[in-house]
Amino acid sequence: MNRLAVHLPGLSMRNPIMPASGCFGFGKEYANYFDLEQLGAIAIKATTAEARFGNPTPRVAETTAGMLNAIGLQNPGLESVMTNELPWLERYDVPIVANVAGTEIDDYVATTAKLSTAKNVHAIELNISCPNVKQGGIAFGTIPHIAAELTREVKNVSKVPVYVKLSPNVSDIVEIARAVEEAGADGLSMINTLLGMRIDLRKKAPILSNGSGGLSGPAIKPVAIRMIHQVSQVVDIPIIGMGGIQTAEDVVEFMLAGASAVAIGTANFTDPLVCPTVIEQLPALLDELGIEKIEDLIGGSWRETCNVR
Amino acid sequence: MNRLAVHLPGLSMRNPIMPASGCFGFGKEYANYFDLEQLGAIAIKATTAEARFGNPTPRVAETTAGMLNAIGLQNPGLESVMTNELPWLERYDVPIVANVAGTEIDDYVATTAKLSTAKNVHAIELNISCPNVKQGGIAFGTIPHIAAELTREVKNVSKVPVYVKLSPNVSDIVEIARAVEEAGADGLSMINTLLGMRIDLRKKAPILSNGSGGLSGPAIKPVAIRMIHQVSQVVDIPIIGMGGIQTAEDVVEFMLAGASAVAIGTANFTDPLVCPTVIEQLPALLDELGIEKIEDLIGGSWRETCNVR
Amino acid sequence: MNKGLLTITKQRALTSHVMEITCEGPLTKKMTEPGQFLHLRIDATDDLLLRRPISICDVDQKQGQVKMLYRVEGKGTARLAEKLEGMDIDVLGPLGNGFPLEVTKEGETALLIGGGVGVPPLYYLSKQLKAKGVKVIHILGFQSEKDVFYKEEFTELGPTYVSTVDGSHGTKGFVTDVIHHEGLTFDTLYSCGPTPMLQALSTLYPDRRVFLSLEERMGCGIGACFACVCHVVGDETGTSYRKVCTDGPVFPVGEVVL
Amino acid sequence: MNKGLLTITKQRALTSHVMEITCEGPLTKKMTEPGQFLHLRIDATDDLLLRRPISICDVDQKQGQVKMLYRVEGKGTARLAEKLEGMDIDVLGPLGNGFPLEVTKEGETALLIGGGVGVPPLYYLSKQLKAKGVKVIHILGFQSEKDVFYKEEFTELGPTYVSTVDGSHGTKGFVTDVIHHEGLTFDTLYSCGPTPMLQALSTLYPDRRVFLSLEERMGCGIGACFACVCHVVGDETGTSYRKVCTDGPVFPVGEVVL
Ligand SMILES: Cc1cc2nc3c(=O)[nH]c(=O)nc-3n(C[C@H](O)[C@H](O)[C@H](O)COP(=O)(O)OP(=O)(O)OC[C@H]3O[C@@H](n4cnc5c(N)ncnc54)[C@H](O)[C@@H]3O)c2cc1C
Ligand SMILES: Cc1cc2nc3c(=O)[nH]c(=O)nc-3n(C[C@H](O)[C@H](O)[C@H](O)COP(=O)(O)OP(=O)(O)OC[C@H]3O[C@@H](n4cnc5c(N)ncnc54)[C@H](O)[C@@H]3O)c2cc1C
Ligand SMILES: Cc1cc2nc3c(=O)[nH]c(=O)nc-3n(C[C@H](O)[C@H](O)[C@H](O)COP(=O)(O)O)c2cc1C
Ligand SMILES: Cc1cc2nc3c(=O)[nH]c(=O)nc-3n(C[C@H](O)[C@H](O)[C@H](O)COP(=O)(O)O)c2cc1C
Ligand code: FES
Ligand code: FES
Repeated sequence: MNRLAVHLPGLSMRNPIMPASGCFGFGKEYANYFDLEQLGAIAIKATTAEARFGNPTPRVAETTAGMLNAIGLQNPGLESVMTNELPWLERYDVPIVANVAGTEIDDYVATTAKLSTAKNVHAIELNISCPNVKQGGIAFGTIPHIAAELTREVKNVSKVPVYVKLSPNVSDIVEIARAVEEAGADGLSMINTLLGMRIDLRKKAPILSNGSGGLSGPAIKPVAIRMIHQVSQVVDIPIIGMGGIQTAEDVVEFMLAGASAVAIGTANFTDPLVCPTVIEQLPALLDELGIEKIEDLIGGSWRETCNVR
Repeated sequence: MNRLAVHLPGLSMRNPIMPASGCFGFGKEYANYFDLEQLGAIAIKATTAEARFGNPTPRVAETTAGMLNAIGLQNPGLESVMTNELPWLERYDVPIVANVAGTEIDDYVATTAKLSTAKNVHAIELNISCPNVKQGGIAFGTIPHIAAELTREVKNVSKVPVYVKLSPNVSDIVEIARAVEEAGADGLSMINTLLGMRIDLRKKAPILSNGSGGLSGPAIKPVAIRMIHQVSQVVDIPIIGMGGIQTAEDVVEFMLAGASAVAIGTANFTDPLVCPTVIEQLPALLDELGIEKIEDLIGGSWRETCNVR
Repeated sequence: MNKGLLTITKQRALTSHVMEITCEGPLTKKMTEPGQFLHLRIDATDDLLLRRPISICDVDQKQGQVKMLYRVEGKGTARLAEKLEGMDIDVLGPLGNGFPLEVTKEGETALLIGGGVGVPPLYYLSKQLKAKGVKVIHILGFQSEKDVFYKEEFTELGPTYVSTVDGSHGTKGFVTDVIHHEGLTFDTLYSCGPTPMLQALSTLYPDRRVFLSLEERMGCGIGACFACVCHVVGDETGTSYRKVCTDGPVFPVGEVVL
Repeated sequence: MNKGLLTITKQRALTSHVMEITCEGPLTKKMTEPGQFLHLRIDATDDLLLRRPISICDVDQKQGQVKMLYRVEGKGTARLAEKLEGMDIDVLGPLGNGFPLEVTKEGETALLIGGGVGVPPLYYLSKQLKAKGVKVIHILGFQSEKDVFYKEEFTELGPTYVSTVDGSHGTKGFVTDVIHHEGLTFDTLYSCGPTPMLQALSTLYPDRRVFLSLEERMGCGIGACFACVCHVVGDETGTSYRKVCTDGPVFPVGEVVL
């Protein structure tokens, strides 16, 4: 028995750890640091229908216990991901979660239709934090019926399960989660970054040339834990948890909150070996906590009949 | 000329620094550490119509670069604040910002009607992050028309200017800010805490007995800066900025974002002398940045005709 | 203003998890009351935002030195354990109300009961009681033999009994088992330790001269934030309270709800 | 896998703001290419999350030592400046593509132009060029006399000119003023410094053998996060890019948009 294994729609993972989208490129760089086959899955960088350059630099800024990014979804575009990036990843026996972004529903649909046919893509992750051009730039993920419509259309064409990645910048995360579940989402990813800004005192202007950016890292962990705790109790689909994870303890905290698997983002920049290190540390921590199989942790902070108490 | 002076409705402040509500009690404890007359103003602990005990303990938990609190608005109630706390503070020549909380609009109205008659209360700060009992516990501050109604009713009875303290846990902070401005708010305070949670791995339950709590401290600073930057550009009323301030540099960053004064919360626990220390450090920092009067900083990161560039 | 820097002069491990740290600095002059605590800013980085409350274990007024014993529990105490001699720690304190000495007269017997890291503050208390001519008896409760510390130090001051949960040292069981076993009596009982222990003592001696030191998660440590409150026994309004940081940490038995 | 610990063996101030740090460790063996950089995790606390990129200034392969010079700029470099001998730093590197040595033949002349903290990587470059029989000339640009560092070190390798913005040392003005003033010529020009300086050199010598080292805020430092990209000159699609961390930091003139 593999006590670290977790099972989610489309994703049979040897352990609950995957690098988070946008923080691991398409895997090549980190392959110089460790064997990617150690990972439970890999969430690749957001792919859009066309190649994108993204925002002007500076694109990142540090904050206390966090960072801001405004990369602007730079990526080589659907064609190149299909012909270059995904085939390269086939050398590893590890399921790929393909993150999809766009500015209109049709973008998402077109990209998903194709990406979901790739041999090693086992799940689609919809990045609904992108600005919706038809709605004047309001993010898809902040309006329940639009998030639902997007989910429904994408589900119609996807060959693999669809995870919807929720934006935390909302008044009521439960409302959005329920809307996308009802629209057919197979799972949720949460959370994407919080919107933040830093200002350069000397230039008297925001540090990021985009002005604001997405806040990630340990600073946001309590917000992620709270939202996962809330949402996991009211939806029946599994959650991939993320937001500030750095250690095996953090992984357990996310799973107790209600996550079925986790993604590690920013911490890869601090330590390129963070994913294999966390995976290695998990068994000893489970022993210490008296947990046999890691799946027994899921929702342990609220599940009445939880077999871990 | 006092180069640190700032002028807001009801508040003529000798400097832009006030301790934040709930983080300074009613001043007595910190008076053992420094002369409160050094402060620009004091925001006292939230007052409710009746005395409240608040939530069971544990009420605080540490997070990376932040803390969670679920005090539950413990306070001695309106009567006691009027007869004990405010008169004690009269010995200091410093304007008091009286923070008001409640569970129904009538609570806020009754409390404001009385508190705003106190000699040293120069402004009311409406804490609209409280759960609204009539709306099934949804916070007043997350629904624009309810926030506006509350503001309007309170403005009707208040003898002093009313600042509305916005909750950051919303999809669109600008919408709420506009709604309360239209309803007559004289100023805004932002931001209150983000909702967060931490889970104890050994107990397999949230650390706070209330489950979730409010996240404050440097972790949330980028969110506060972003929201103030957004809101200050679209409203005509001044903003008291807060969220993770610890240093004179932080104060300048908030003012460049668009705040006209600031409040310091959590940092008082780390260092009871943080307010006087920051006040003392401001002039040298202004010199370094080539700023004559601190008011010249307000909105400096976006104001076109800003005289600080 | 009880705020200042203490300089670490020595740090050593007493067990695999408990450290003894010795510091010096002018603030020690104020540390005269046993049972008070210090609120430590472990270091100046922003990821540890809150101070940590640690009891005063012993003060040498001549040398201007204070000792604290602490268990390496989480992030803060782990980082404290890495500090080296010569480094400074930013301290608030002494804070709170300690154990009352005056209630126990010369010639009377005081029973001091500590559990785990509740043991340290009793040491300074015992020294002061003994100096005053009070007969001191100690019961120290630990999990297991390997967790026992300061047994010799207490034994030098008076009879000292140890209980361990697993029976690997002294009496098997809890501190209350020692009381019964040994038939110990007292004029005043002073105790510090986990809440279940304090509850057991309250149940045994609801009407005796008993003082209990409480623990609660703290924010400010000085009475401003209302993080550390407890209910008052017999309060009908439900709104009466005591703050552990300023009204306590020591309370007479029966005053606050445990 | 270019990751490991370096141990600090020495740290000293060169000016009021610039520090020289010397470290040793097995990783130094790989540090053979001038112009590469190290990505430093200043310390293990969570409030500094990102690594800091600092150029390799000199390597002593016999001693297994590497030197870096850095300006105390913000939180991270300030904390680095507090580190003591014997402490370890977690390092990724050497990273990136450095200055090409092979393009400059024995007997040719190389002009090395550095501005501020762009000066350090040119030192290791100059040593290697000189060892190869290339004639090296240096121009170092600073704000003011008090900011000048490493003038003697460079002078030992070849003629060294200094410019200061305020004229308090060497030529008043910019490094380009020195070129004109002294009528300097070269076969290869290598430069590192602020973007306006690199832009001025690109404009002067668009078609010459010129190599420029760029600076950009970084996340990963290894090519995965797309924080540090720049546009490619003449790219019509607008989507071509180079990453400063892996394609650079050194680029031939005219390759990327400055
Ligand atoms: C009045 C008082 C006196 C104390 N005296 C001692 C002593 O002499 N020796 C000793 O070993 N311990 C003592 N404690 C407990 C000690 O404060 C905690 O063990 C310590 O704060 C844990 O910090 P950490 O960073 O290692 O743990 P973490 O779990 O990382 O701490 C996170 C947060 O929780 C708080 N916290 C965690 N556990 C406790 C606890 N048991 N009590 C209060 N706050 C807690 C921390 O202060 C911090 O704010 C005392 C507590 C109080 C209230
Ligand atoms: C390839 C490369 C080589 C460098 N070599 C040197 C060198 O040899 N000596 C030296 O003094 N400096 C060098 N720098 C600049 C150095 O990285 C920054 O001065 C340093 O990161 C500032 O960190 P801080 O924490 O002190 O400042 P903060 O402003 O607190 O840093 C906040 C964040 O911004 C980033 N940042 C701030 N300024 C810069 C900058 N100018 N360039 C890149 N990132 C920045 C930091 O890395 C950090 O992520 C180099 C930069 C690059 C990209
Ligand atoms: C540099 C960077 C780029 C990111 N790019 C993407 C992206 O392309 N698509 C996406 O859904 N999320 C993206 N994210 C968000 C992360 O996947 C993750 O949800 C978030 O950073 C929180 O996790 P962390 O705190 O572990 O980083 C990005 C985050 C960072 C820091
Ligand atoms: C312990 C604690 C109690 C608080 N109580 C109140 C309160 O009673 N009323 C209120 O409006 N805000 C309250 N706040 C929020 C603060 O006033 C402030 O808005 C927030 O903490 C962000 O600032 P900071 O990061 O500087 O703490 C409280 C915060 C803390 C940490
Ligand atoms: S810790 Fe703040 S009131 Fe006790
Ligand atoms: S810093 Fe991440 S790609 Fe260059």
